[in-house]
Amino acid sequence: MKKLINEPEAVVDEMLEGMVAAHPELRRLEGTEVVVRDDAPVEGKVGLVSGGGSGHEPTHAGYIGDGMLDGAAAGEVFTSPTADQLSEMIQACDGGDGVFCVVKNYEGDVMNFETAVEMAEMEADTDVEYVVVDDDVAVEDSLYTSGRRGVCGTIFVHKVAGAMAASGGDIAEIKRVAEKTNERVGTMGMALTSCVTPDKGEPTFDLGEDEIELGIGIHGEPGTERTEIMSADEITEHLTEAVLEDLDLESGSEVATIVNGMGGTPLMELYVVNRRLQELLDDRGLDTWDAWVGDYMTSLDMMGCSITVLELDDELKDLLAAPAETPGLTVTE
Amino acid sequence: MKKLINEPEAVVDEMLEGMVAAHPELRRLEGTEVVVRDDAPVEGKVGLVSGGGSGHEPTHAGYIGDGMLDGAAAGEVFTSPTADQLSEMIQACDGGDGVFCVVKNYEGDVMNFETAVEMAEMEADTDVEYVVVDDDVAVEDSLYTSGRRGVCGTIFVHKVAGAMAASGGDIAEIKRVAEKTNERVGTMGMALTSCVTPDKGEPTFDLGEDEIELGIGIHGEPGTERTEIMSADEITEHLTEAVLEDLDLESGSEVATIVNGMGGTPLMELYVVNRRLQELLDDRGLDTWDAWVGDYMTSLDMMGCSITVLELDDELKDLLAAPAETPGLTVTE
Amino acid sequence: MDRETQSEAIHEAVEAMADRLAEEKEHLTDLDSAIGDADHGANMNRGFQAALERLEETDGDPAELVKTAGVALVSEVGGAAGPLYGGSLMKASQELEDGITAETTVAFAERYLETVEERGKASVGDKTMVDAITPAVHTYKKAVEVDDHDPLEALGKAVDAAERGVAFTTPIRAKKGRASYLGWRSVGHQDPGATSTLYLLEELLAVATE
Amino acid sequence: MDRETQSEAIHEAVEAMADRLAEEKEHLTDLDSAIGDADHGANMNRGFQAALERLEETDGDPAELVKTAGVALVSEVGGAAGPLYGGSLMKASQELEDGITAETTVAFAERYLETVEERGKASVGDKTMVDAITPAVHTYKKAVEVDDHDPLEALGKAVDAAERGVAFTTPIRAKKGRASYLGWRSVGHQDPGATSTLYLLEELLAVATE
Ligand SMILES: Nc1ncnc2c1ncn2[C@@H]1O[C@H](COP(=O)(O)OP(=O)(O)O)[C@@H](O)[C@H]1O
Ligand SMILES: Nc1ncnc2c1ncn2[C@@H]1O[C@H](COP(=O)(O)OP(=O)(O)O)[C@@H](O)[C@H]1O
Ligand SMILES: [Mg+2]
Ligand SMILES: [Mg+2]
Ligand SMILES: [Mg+2]
Ligand SMILES: [Mg+2]
Repeated sequence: MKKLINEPEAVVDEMLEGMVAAHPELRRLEGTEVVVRDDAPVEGKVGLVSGGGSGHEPTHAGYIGDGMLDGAAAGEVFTSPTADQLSEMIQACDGGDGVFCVVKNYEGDVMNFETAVEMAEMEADTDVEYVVVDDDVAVEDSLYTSGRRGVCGTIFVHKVAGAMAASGGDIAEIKRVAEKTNERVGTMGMALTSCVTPDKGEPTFDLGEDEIELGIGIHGEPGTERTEIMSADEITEHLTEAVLEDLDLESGSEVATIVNGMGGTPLMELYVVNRRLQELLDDRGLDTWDAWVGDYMTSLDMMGCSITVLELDDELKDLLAAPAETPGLTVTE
Repeated sequence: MKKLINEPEAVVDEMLEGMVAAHPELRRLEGTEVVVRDDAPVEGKVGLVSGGGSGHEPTHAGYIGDGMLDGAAAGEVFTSPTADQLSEMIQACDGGDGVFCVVKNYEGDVMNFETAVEMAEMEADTDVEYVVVDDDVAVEDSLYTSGRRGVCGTIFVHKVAGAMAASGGDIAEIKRVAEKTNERVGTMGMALTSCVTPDKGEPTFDLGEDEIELGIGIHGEPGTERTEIMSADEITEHLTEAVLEDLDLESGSEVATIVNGMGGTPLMELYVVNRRLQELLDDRGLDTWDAWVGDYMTSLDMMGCSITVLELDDELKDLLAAPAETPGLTVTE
Repeated sequence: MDRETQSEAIHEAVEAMADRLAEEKEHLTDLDSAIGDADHGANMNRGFQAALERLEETDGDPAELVKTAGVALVSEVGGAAGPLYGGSLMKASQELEDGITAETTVAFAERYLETVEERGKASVGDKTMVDAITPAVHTYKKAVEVDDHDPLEALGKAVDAAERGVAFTTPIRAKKGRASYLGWRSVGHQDPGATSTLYLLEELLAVATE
Repeated sequence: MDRETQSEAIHEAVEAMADRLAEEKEHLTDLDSAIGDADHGANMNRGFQAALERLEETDGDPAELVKTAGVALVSEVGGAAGPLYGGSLMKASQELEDGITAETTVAFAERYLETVEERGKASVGDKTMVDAITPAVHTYKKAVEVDDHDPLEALGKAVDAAERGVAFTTPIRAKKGRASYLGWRSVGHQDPGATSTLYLLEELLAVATE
């Protein structure tokens, strides 16, 4: 498979270089794969950080900026960043009021963040708390799984927690709204094709010419069900139903939605999906207060999409509407 | 080939529905594939419009909003919009000060816009002028071609002309800066894979497993040269050299750049390209004032990228830095 | 042939053309993928379906009917082919205001060719539809005006001429249209617009022969 | 065996492990593509190359060397395997502070298993590396403490036990790790982390046998 890369081993490093070259308001911590605001640590606010495997761009560093993240650590492609780098990031983003981490629920991410929090507390006496996001309704949360995965709903958590941090909220306040967001958000994804990692250079999984994978993860982990290809409307119905069943919203509720592209799907098709999604929400008496359409949490070059629905209240609306200025998301007043 | 669509014939219509559902500040002119600002026509400023085939999202309607376009017409996939719809759009965006059109240099686009301008002048006495953008340095501008194509440099023209219109410039002023931008901008693209149109459902052109196409257009028109796959650095060098040769800039010049994704290439790889692009510009003593990286002018699901370089002066810097708020591009003060 | 019969013939011709383009849709798109953007089949098919629908709701003079078909093409085809096919039919339809005669059809044909050349800024040898239209129009005019053949016979010769025009597009380099971006690589491919022009002429002949 | 010889043996073992993982990189990645995210081979290879490099710059006690290797794995592997392999080596290295003896290696092995279970919140039967580690550690302890076998012989039995643990992962459903997302579809696939554990034990045995 052809890719616009040099050596596969260098791709994360070179991507980060290209990223800070494009965005002078970002800075890389020397000798690491950690990117922070150029003016980090920002005094007078809690530092907000995130991180995870690479290959999900603009996640994670693309959400650094006013109103969102202070730092983001990039692991190898689809591999959690290491604990030592996470700890460096946490310390670099502590302006004196502590640091809050947004972690996606993967064992690698959780274990490395846990280790990093211990290290930062030990080494620099930093006050650290975190939320573990698990919005993927495709995975049953049971004794038989590692729990639901963190996927595109994480972007809403970044936005909400970022706005709370920017407005001067303390760690406890940030944790409260981050957890609230996580409780009220659900996501379900699907793939038309597999992603191709730079290292392997071939599809991670094989899908037949007429097959799709429902409940796909964002790492090319196989999904929960493989079916025949369906129309965009049918796919949208399937995903939306799964999410709404999980959220169990009352008619009249206000929601924010994301139709998220997995990286290889053209924007044209995401709008086709959004059209049906909004019809379905409307049919159920749900009121869409904001609808995002685009590539927010990708899986390299995978073709497919995910649908995210977040149940709002006045506080979440205020936090989503608060200004943010980052490479991957801008909200103006 | 699998796509997230329903009937191929319905894809443009359904995309536009999904788009206005996501962006309430956009409105569709009934019975057409034209999208305008919800508050169009805006009084007290020249209307700025664009249009062309679909399949280049976020181009064209994605650039409607404060500081950029007032309207955009969507043709069928890769097919120019028809003259009657272009004329309706022009009339709907005339707030009394006339309308300026940004046209890409394809015979279909130019002929349909020409016809539309005649129609709008006849039917509504609208004052209309236009610029024909032809930034693609891959095409020789000679007796033997239809002239250079309009590609990603068009986004800079939208931004510059949009800022001039927003600041109250008259049609002549807008035309002047649009033409200045067009004269100073160059783009060159390449493809790793062909796009797949909804209608055909198969690659428009065949590329071998180890081949790439240089000088590709944004409609899957074959490019100017087919070569063996190269590294991202080599590809970047090739594209950058072609553009810089065409622009012939003096050392010390300030530039704005775009590394544009063709739709199927992950953002990760675009940043890898940007890294090398900025090194090359730096080597030649060129000073990058602003660097954009992302999907601005796509070709459905094609994998590949283009590189755009614009030579700046103070006026262009002011116009690029002026605020804009659109689904596809936001610039804050 | 009275006006009514003429109008009926036009209805029939457009119907035959629409059917033919539906059949040839994929072939035309394949030709356009090789040197263009793979939409000529879809464009022409969409356009003639629309023309057919509009004509089914329209009564009138031959000139009016042809103009209606042209307007339908302009508003439905888009791309380069839309204004070229549609705009030229609209303009040339004016020559049929006195009905369909040997004389008016020659004027119609000449006006059609002229309009395509003007809008497209194209000349013969540029590897476009002009290469099919030119020999057809020249042959038709000569057959009617110089050789005094009857229009049906002349039309048969024009179709043969167009066929040679289409064949001629293959070995030459494109100067207009998207194919021109290919430079020398355009040599060896048949032009889609010339090909669709030939199909339309063939259907016209078939309906006229009945 | 004096401390110096012990330290040399550790150097050799890590070198053999690094070589083996480089060889098996693709195989491990293939196992991980079937039920995970296709990176286990790259992760382990990268980690052990780094461990090897750091050890080449390090002299010291066996305990220090093992700890250094663990730190290298924590900082280079990432993912789930990084903290599990690296963190457990770091913790368990404390048991080697009095050098390598039959007694200390049993304590090391038990501590290693314990740490993996704790960090990973995993038990035997979850289709993870724990399924390879558990039978190996149990067998080793029994052979040394109950049967009074010498450590080398005990290690041989432990490797056989790990092999059966790896085979056991195939027919069961995953409860931990990315494979758990697959539900019943995880049945029939061998666990990558259990497999890499076996490779490491095989290399340890080979070096110890020399
Ligand atoms: N400038 C021109 N003059 C005459 N004919 C042209 C010109 N440009 C294109 N054509 C004709 O139009 C055909 C392409 O039509 P079509 O594919 O529908 O439009 P587009 O090129 O916009 O996709 C070409 O094969 C050629 O015959
Ligand atoms: N919670 C856990 N407890 C024990 N072992 C685990 C756990 N999660 C994963 N593993 C082991 O880690 C292996 C995967 O490692 P690797 O692919 O490097 O990490 P990742 O899953 O983060 O991509 C699995 O095959 C399994 O043996
Ligand atoms: Mg991983
Ligand atoms: Mg076209
Ligand atoms: Mg075409
Ligand atoms: Mg893995």
